[in-house]
This record gives sequence, structure tokens and C-alpha cells, in this order.
Amino acid sequence: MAVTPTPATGACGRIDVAAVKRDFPLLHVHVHGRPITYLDSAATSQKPQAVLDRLDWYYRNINANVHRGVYSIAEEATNQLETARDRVRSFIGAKSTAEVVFTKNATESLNLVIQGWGRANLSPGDAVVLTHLEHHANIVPWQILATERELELRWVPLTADGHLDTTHLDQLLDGAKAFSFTAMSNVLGTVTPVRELADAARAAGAISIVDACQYVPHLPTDVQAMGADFIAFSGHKMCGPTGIGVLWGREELLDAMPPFLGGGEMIRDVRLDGFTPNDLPWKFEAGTPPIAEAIGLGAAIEYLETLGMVAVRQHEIDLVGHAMQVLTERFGERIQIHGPVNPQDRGGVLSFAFDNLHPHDISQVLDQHGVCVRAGHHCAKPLMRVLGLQATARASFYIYNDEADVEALAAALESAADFFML
Amino acid sequence: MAVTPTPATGACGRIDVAAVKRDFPLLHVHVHGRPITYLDSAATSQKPQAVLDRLDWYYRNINANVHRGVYSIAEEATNQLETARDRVRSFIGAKSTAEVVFTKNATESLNLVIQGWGRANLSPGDAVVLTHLEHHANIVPWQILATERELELRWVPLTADGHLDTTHLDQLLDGAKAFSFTAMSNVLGTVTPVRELADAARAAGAISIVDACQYVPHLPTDVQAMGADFIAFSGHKMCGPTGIGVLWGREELLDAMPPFLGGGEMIRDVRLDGFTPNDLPWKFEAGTPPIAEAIGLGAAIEYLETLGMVAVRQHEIDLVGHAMQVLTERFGERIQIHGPVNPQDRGGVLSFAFDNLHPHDISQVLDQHGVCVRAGHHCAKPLMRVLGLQATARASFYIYNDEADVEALAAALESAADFFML
Amino acid sequence: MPGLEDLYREIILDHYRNPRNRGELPVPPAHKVEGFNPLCGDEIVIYLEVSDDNVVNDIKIAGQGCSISQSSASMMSSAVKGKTVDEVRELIRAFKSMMSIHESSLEGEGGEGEDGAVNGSGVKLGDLEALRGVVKFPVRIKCATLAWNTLTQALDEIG
Amino acid sequence: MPGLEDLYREIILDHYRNPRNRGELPVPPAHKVEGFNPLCGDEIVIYLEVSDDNVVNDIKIAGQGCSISQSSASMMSSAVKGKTVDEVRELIRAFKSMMSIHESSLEGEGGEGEDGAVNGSGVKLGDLEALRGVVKFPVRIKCATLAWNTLTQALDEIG
Ligand SMILES: Cc1ncc(COP(=O)(O)O)c(C=O)c1O
Ligand SMILES: Cc1ncc(COP(=O)(O)O)c(C=O)c1O
Repeated sequence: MAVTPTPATGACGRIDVAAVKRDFPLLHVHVHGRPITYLDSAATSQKPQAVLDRLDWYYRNINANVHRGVYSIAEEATNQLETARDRVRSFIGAKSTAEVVFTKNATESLNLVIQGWGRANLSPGDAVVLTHLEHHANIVPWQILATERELELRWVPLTADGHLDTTHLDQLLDGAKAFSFTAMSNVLGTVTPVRELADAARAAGAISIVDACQYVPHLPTDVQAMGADFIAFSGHKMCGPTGIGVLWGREELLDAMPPFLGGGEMIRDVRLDGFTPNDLPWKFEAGTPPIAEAIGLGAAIEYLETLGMVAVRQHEIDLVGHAMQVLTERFGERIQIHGPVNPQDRGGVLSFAFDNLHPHDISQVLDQHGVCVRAGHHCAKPLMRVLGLQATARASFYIYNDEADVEALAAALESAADFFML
Repeated sequence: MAVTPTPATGACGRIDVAAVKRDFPLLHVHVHGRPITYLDSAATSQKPQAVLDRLDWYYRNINANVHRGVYSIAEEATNQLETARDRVRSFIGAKSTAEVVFTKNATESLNLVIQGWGRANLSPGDAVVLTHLEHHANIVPWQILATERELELRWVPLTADGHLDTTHLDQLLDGAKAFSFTAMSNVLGTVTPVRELADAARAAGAISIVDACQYVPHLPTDVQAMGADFIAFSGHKMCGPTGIGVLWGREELLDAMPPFLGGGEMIRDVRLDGFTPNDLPWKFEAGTPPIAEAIGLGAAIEYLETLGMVAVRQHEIDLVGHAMQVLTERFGERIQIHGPVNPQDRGGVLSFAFDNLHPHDISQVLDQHGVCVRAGHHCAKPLMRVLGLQATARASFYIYNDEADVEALAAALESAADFFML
Repeated sequence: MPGLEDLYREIILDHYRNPRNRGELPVPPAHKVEGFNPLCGDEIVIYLEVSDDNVVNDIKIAGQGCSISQSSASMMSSAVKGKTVDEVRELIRAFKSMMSIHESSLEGEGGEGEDGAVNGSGVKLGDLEALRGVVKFPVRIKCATLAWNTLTQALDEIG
Repeated sequence: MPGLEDLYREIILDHYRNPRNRGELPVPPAHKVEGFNPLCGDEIVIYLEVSDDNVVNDIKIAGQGCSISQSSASMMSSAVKGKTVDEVRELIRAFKSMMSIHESSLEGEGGEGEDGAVNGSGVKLGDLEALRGVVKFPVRIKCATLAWNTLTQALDEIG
């Protein structure tokens, strides 16, 4: 049932999905008496046993507060936390752990840079460029700041097939201070040309902020090659625990930014009349960090590195291509798949309309077959409005999905149509 | 080895410490070949098996993103998250779950209210009252805001025995907009008269914000009886996982506050030209919440409720009283215990100076004996300066500590003195 | 775990496939109100015509949404036509009380919703009882109540 | 797990119990600099007297702190007295390199610190080698380097 190997998967070879599946306990539960088919990894991924083991190990053996304890388990907890940070650093090709800030999720990461960098650098009348593809996490913080600072928000529109329409990008960027865009759409699956966009921003004198929530879990990431100034992502979408996110930023920019949350850990000194912030990255980590979560994220990265991100990417291209083919052959006009036509241009996300059924009804019936897909606006309401949609059903694939899952999806769709007999 | 029961522990009876200890896996590890004596619960508590089991159960059986999924495991994850919120609600006596906001830690909770309420309500020249007992988490956010808004920060001083000196409180509160204070000092153990302080604030027309980080894990908490407007605390200090905190606030105040972080979950609608915030409490929960962590906190609360918070409080009074007696009898002038003399006036925290040894050296030698205590400024540098100290050694007690732990501490202190032979 | 049959009763599917009172009414005399379920994007438009003696003379429904929101609107339109405004408000209360049982227990205020509980109010819900199964699917409750909240808004605006 | 004997070598305890060059010097001619370890609150004050031909004529240490920071300061004071400023800078580099091995590998820049590694520099650390064990206790590294960072600052200020 594994995806046909292609020679293009590189040195890491292809993914043995059956073996991967065995590593994920949740994929062996039953729902309504049927084995689960989990197709909602764009919302959150499942976790391999290795990550659960690491969390458990942490709490059983070295749980202690970090950074100031002199005793052994506190030193070890600190050591493990900073080792996890280094693992993140090398996974995304960052120069230094000073550039890797732990947050609670990608949303906090984006707010940290938007509010932190934005308040320090933007004045009334300044323009910021976003795109119609954005998730609310990369829109609402800008809207809050835009109201506070009277900013102008400009939007990069889409082409008919769901790509960014960069025809007038230079015009949009003209005089702009920041360009904040997604590396991959969680609705259409569109992978955007990050390097090109970041270069355009730099040429226009704007900083670039990348929502890499759907990118880092699925594609090989190299922040040097991407050329952006900040990237944000979440641990829970890449086999890690909930409660942990990452902000990477160029050291000189992070250095120049004021602290965001105030409290313990982020200070060097506090007097009654003021405080001195700590060094990077701790300056942005106020309070007790998500210790177990960061260490769990480290384990998740180890797991992904064993598979190899080149192989992960190829697997998803293959599987989403296969799914598009199967669904189109089987349902013809009855199914409409949103977003780019070429699987190479998209991540493992498939939003679709089916048989005039409402996505909520589709998802509800699919659940009876153990098939988990998401229905709704996917936290991208402006995009839905641009597309003229109210909601979509979305199946999203990851390392543990295979052709059998596509088959389960297709079969469940068939019975949804039967059920409603419209 | 259990603490002698006193008739005062109420209906819940006394704590069977030996049984409790069995519930905490970490308390059975060995450090440097000796069984661990964990006396740093004020920094972070250990976790009972029931909490670890709940986390594991969540990830194995229902891990899914919450609030929008139509399929079974997503509904169940949402259900469990909201059930945990309700458990927090009833644990602290809040009126409604609308008042219970999940954050990543108490520090975020305090920043949320200080930045959120503060930016909306404070103007240049406004005064805010703090106390010399505060943790950095309740100082630095105010200092950030004070600089931004040109606020005046006023400080409630201490009496010689480590209580708040409220002699001039009315004067300090005169014209102030907010009074932000700790319910229990993490350095001196001082339990402050929260009700009295909150009433004084209200009488002066100021809102009250309580740092209840060291209170909620250790004393029966009833926000109605406390009479304050906001309270903040962390899950990791009360047997819960890292990565989860709580802000409780009066509904009408939370309602009137602007959102803090922007993103998914916290919106009702987003258009290109603006957004409408969601209902409470979700308005303040941007992005994927710490799902497993919140559910784990729910399990921690169930655990504490089984023991009974009245019994927990009595246990700590008894144990800290016993420790003060043992240490003073054994070491006389060689040990100086900071803070209130009467165990009834303090939590399970014992900061001390010993034999002219530096706290770091004490802690280091204690570690060789498996005894974990904290050394340093405990994130309360202004307090340390007021006390004329650079650092203290701090032993802190919780439900799983008993007289044997006190004995281990005393024995280890003896060998520290021997080791340095000063 | 509740099954599909708990949610999609035959009568619900019937209303979904053959929605009653679909269309528009001239405004005025009719009053027009739009409702919106931010969760799933469902939209509903209600055209409501109330006579001088406070009777719902006519009602029409437009908009788009899932089977639950659409059938609930359709069943509602049938149920309220010809009723007085007071009777309609009674019905809304009874319906929302039926829908709130689970929601409120979820939010830990189990006691509160009971007062106006279905049987307590004495109002007959008739076909609408078919929507009771929705409470087992908390995410869908907002779909079922969308039309009813919008109707309340219409009545409030008419005054 | 490293043990106490790795950290508290006999010579360290000796310097802690009997700190060398303790006291103050008149300013000027001496230069005075304060250092501060925010982690543990350790404070150090260095009085440094450098002759016109760039030789450390005298040095005194005041302040309070843990055994590691105090003994490190004491050993440093013995080691630099009589040395030229250039030699002192060499020594600082060698010492900090010894201290940074673990710190840098912790922070994932294992490669970087190696350049100036103890043996590479050719500088003899002598008694200071006793502080090598500190790298096994990362939290304490800042205690050991406090005096040295403060000395660097003093040299920089003298110019
Ligand atoms: C009194 C007090 N306030 C605030 C905090 C901050 O809590 P956290 O680090 O969990 O945000 C702590 C704990 O470190 C504390 O003891
Ligand atoms: C593209 C994109 N950006 C941002 C987010 C927000 O991530 P989180 O909810 O983990 O903060 C998500 C996931 O929901 C996403 O898909």
C-alpha cells in the first residue's frame, strides 16, 4: 500500500509508510467500530511513540525548572531544553540558537514579531503587505496593530489556480515596511516562492515575515536559502506536542527588538526603577518555558530527520498527486479540488467541494467511516470570501498516510452521497 | 514519617504522605546514588502518575485540534478541553467558564491583563501600586507599560518580619488605578491578606490583580472570597504539566478588555478590513491552545481535590513548622530563616542563610546528597535588594514531602558545613 | 458514541431536500434579517411579515448552509407561520432550551438550563423534536440554532 | 554524573578560605571596576594598577560571592600580578576558552570554541587548571568567569 517510490526521493530513499504508521499509537484506534483514517494533519499531526516516550521520560526523571537550578535534575532539564533548541536550529539551518525563540504556538510567534517589531518600527501611514492566502494568525495581529498605529494593509491577490499573483508585487511593496506571507496555504496547499518574495521585500526595503506553519513540517527548511527575516511555526503540526511554537529571526533584528512579555527568565537585572533584558533568545521567553514540550519537539525533529525531509516532501507530492487522480477519476464533475493543479506546487492539503454537499455534512458522514477531515473556513475567512466559498472540506496528508487512506476517503465520500441522496 | 495529624485538618482528614509519594514517579529516582529529596516545588512541582497517564491517554486516543472539528476525536478533544476548564472554574470558585482563560504560564496571564487592561485603561501620570514582595512576573510587565505610558509605580514596603507593611496603604492607593500584588511570596513564604488588600483597592477605585502562583497550588482558593478582579497562576506548580497557565478575571472586566494576541480561535469573523473578536474566554486564546496541557491540568486538579485543599494547607503548615523547629534546634545561630515566624502566616517555603555559605555552594553540596533546593534571587531581585541579600537558599515543601525530607535536608546541611570547613 | 441516525433523522433530511417556505418577500411590508454562523460560514436570511395584531402572516427563508442549519430553518418556518409573536417567542425558548442541555453541561452550568426545559414549558415542539439528537454533536448545535437566533433578532427589531 | 570533587578541588577551597589579594587600592592611581552575576547575585570589585610600561603592578579584589566566583577571582589575582597587559589578555583568552568548551557545545556551536583551546594557545594556566571541572556544571560557569569578564572590562577601560 506504500506510495510507489520515485528515483527523485534522494539519498534518504522513500518512506516506509507501514512502518511509520506503526510508530503512531493514535492511528490504531477505532472510531464507530472502524479503524481511523486520519486526514487532518494540517490542523494538527499525530505523535509518534518516540515523542510520547520523551515526554514521559522527562516528567519521570528530570522534571525541574530550568536555567537557575544548581542541582542535577535541574541542570539536566536545562541541558535537554537547550539541546532541543539546538535541534530546532539545525533542522531549519539557523546560524545560532540565539535566533531560536520558543513560544507556545505559531500564533504567539507571529504576534511576538508583529507586535514587537511592529510597535518599535511602524508609524502612522506606514504600509504592510499581506496576501489573500493568509491564515488569521497572520492577519489579525496586523489588523490590531493597524488600528493602533494607523497602518495601511495591502494585499497580494491570487491567480485563478490559487497561486499568488505577483504581477504588481513591486508596486504593492513600494514604500512598504514589511511583507508578511505564508510559505504554504493551509487551505489551497499552494507552496509560495518564499525566496523570490523575500528578495522582493528586501529590494523594496521591507522586512519579510514568513508563516511557515505548514512548511516546516513538510518540506526541507533552510532559513538561509529562504532569505526571509523571520519565520514562525508550531510544534504540534510536526509530530511534536501541543503548547510549543518557534520564532526564528535574524539575530540583529531580534537584538534590536524590545522584549514582548515581561517576567522571569527574560531579564538580566531588575531594580525597583527598571530592568535590563536578558541575552537572546531568552529575552523573548518570559516565565517558565514549555519545558517538556520543547524537549518533545526535539524528539519529533529527531523522528522527522530519521525519515529525511526530502523523502517526506516527495512522499506528499506523490500521495497528493495520487489522491487528486483517484478522486477525479472516480467522481469526475462531482468533485472540485481547489488550488494548484500540479502536485509539485502544493503541500499535502486537498480542499474540495463534493456533490453540493455541505462540508460539515461531508465531514460528519465521513466520521462514521472513521475518516477525519476538516470542514469550515480553516481560519482563513478572507481567503474563503475571495474564493467565493463559505466553507470547504479538507483532507490533509502526512508521513503516515498512504493510498489505503485515499481509498478510505473515496469510499466514505461515496456513502456520504448515498446517505443524502440529493 | 507522616506529619502528626491535627484536629484542624477538617473533613478531608490528613494527607497520607507515604501514599502520595508513591503516586509521583520522579520521587523514586536516585541522584548521585541516593534517593532524591525534592524540595523545590515552589519552582515547579512534580507530577503524579495520574497526570502523566492523562497526557498519554490524550495523545494516544483523542489527539486532534479543537473547537472546529466535526469528527469524533476532535469533538472529544474539545469536550475534554472544556471539561478541564470547568474543573479549573470550580477549583477556584469562579462563576463561569467564560472567566477562565488558558495561557502558557502565569507570566503570560499577568502580561495579558497588565498589557491588555493597562493599555486600554491607563494614561500618562496614572499610578499603579505594587509591593516589595513581587516576583519579576508582576514587576517587569508593569515597568514595560510604565515606560510606554509614563505611569507612576508605587511600592508597598515590608515589615521587619517579612509581612506587607500596610500602614500607609490608603495613601499609596490614593488616586491609583490598579493594585497588583502576590498572594504568597515565593521567597519569604509570606501569605498576604488578599481580601483586605483587594477591598482597600476597591475602596480606592483601583482594580486588583493577584499573582496567585504560589497560592492556588497550596491553599483552598475561592475567587469570590478573595474579592480581587484578576488572579493568575501556573499549572506546573500544582502537579500539572508545563506549558499551561490560567488567568481568571471578572467577566465584565474581561469583556471590556481588548484582545491580546490575534489569530485563530479568538475571532468571530475576519474580513480584509477588520475582525470581530470571539466570546469569552476564547477571545483571549489565540491559536491552537495547549490542549494536552489543559487536560493534564484538569487531571492535576482532580488529584489535588482528592487530597482536599484544606488538608494540603494544614499539611504544609505542620511540615514547615516542623522544619523551622528542627533546623533551629539543630543549628541555632548558624541558620537564619527569612520571613514570618509563625508557620500559619506562611506557605511551604523556607528561605535561609546558613553558616556563611553561599547558597550556590549549599545547593551544590546538597545535590550530592540527593537534596534539591533552589539558590539565587528567585526572580525577585528588588525584594533581595530590600532585604539586603544577594541570594538565599530555598527549600520548599509540597504534598509529597514529610519529616524524612526535613531530616535529609538537615543532614545534608551538616555535611555542607563539614565540606567547606570554614 | 452517537451515530448518524441520531443526527440526521428522516424528517430532517426531508426538510433539507425539500425546504419549506424557501424564497423572499417584498420588504416592506416584510422585515429582512441576516444571520451568520462564523464557525462553518452558514448564512441565513429571514423575511418575516407580522400583522398588526401580532400574527406571523408569512415567512420566507433564503441563504445557504449545511443540512442541519437549513432543515432547522425550514422546520422553524413551518412551525411559526400563523402563530402570534408571543407564541413564537415561547417556541423559540422551548427550542433553545432543548438545544442548550448539552451545551450548558459542557460549560459546567448544568443546573441553569433546566428551568425552561422542554417539558417544563408546556410548549409542543412537534417535528422539531427531531433536532434533539443534535445536542449529542456539540459542534452542530450552532447550526441548529442559527435560524432561531436570527428569528429572535427579527422579532426584536420589529419591536 | 560529575561529583563534588570535580568542582571543588582542594586548591579552589584553599583560595576560597584564604583569598589572596583581598582588599582595596587607592583610586587613582588604581582603576576600579565592578562586575555582577545576575544569575546568583555575585558581585566582584577589581582594583587594578597598571604601570606606564603596561605591567600589572598591583591588583585587589573585593565583593561577595560563592566559592567558585571568589576562588576564581583570587586565583586570577595571583596569576596576573606582574604580567604585562598583553600576557594578561592571553591568559584571559585561554581561561575563557577552557570555560567555554561545554557552554558552546551546549549551545550547539561546538566548533567555535576550539580555536583558542587551552593547548592551542600555548598559555600555561597552572593552578587555574583546577577550575576546569566547572565546565561539567554549566550553571556555575558564569561564577567562574565573572572575575575574568570584569578584568577584561577593566583593561578595556584603561585602554
Ligand atoms: C510568585 C510567583 N509569581 C509568578 C511566577 C511565574 O510563574 P511562571 O514561571 O510559571 O510563569 C512564579 C514562579 O516562578 C512565582 O513564584
Ligand atoms: C498557515 C497557518 N498559519 C498559522 C497557524 C496557526 O498555528 P497555531 O494554531 O499552532 O498557532 C496555522 C494552523 O492552524 C496554519 O495552518
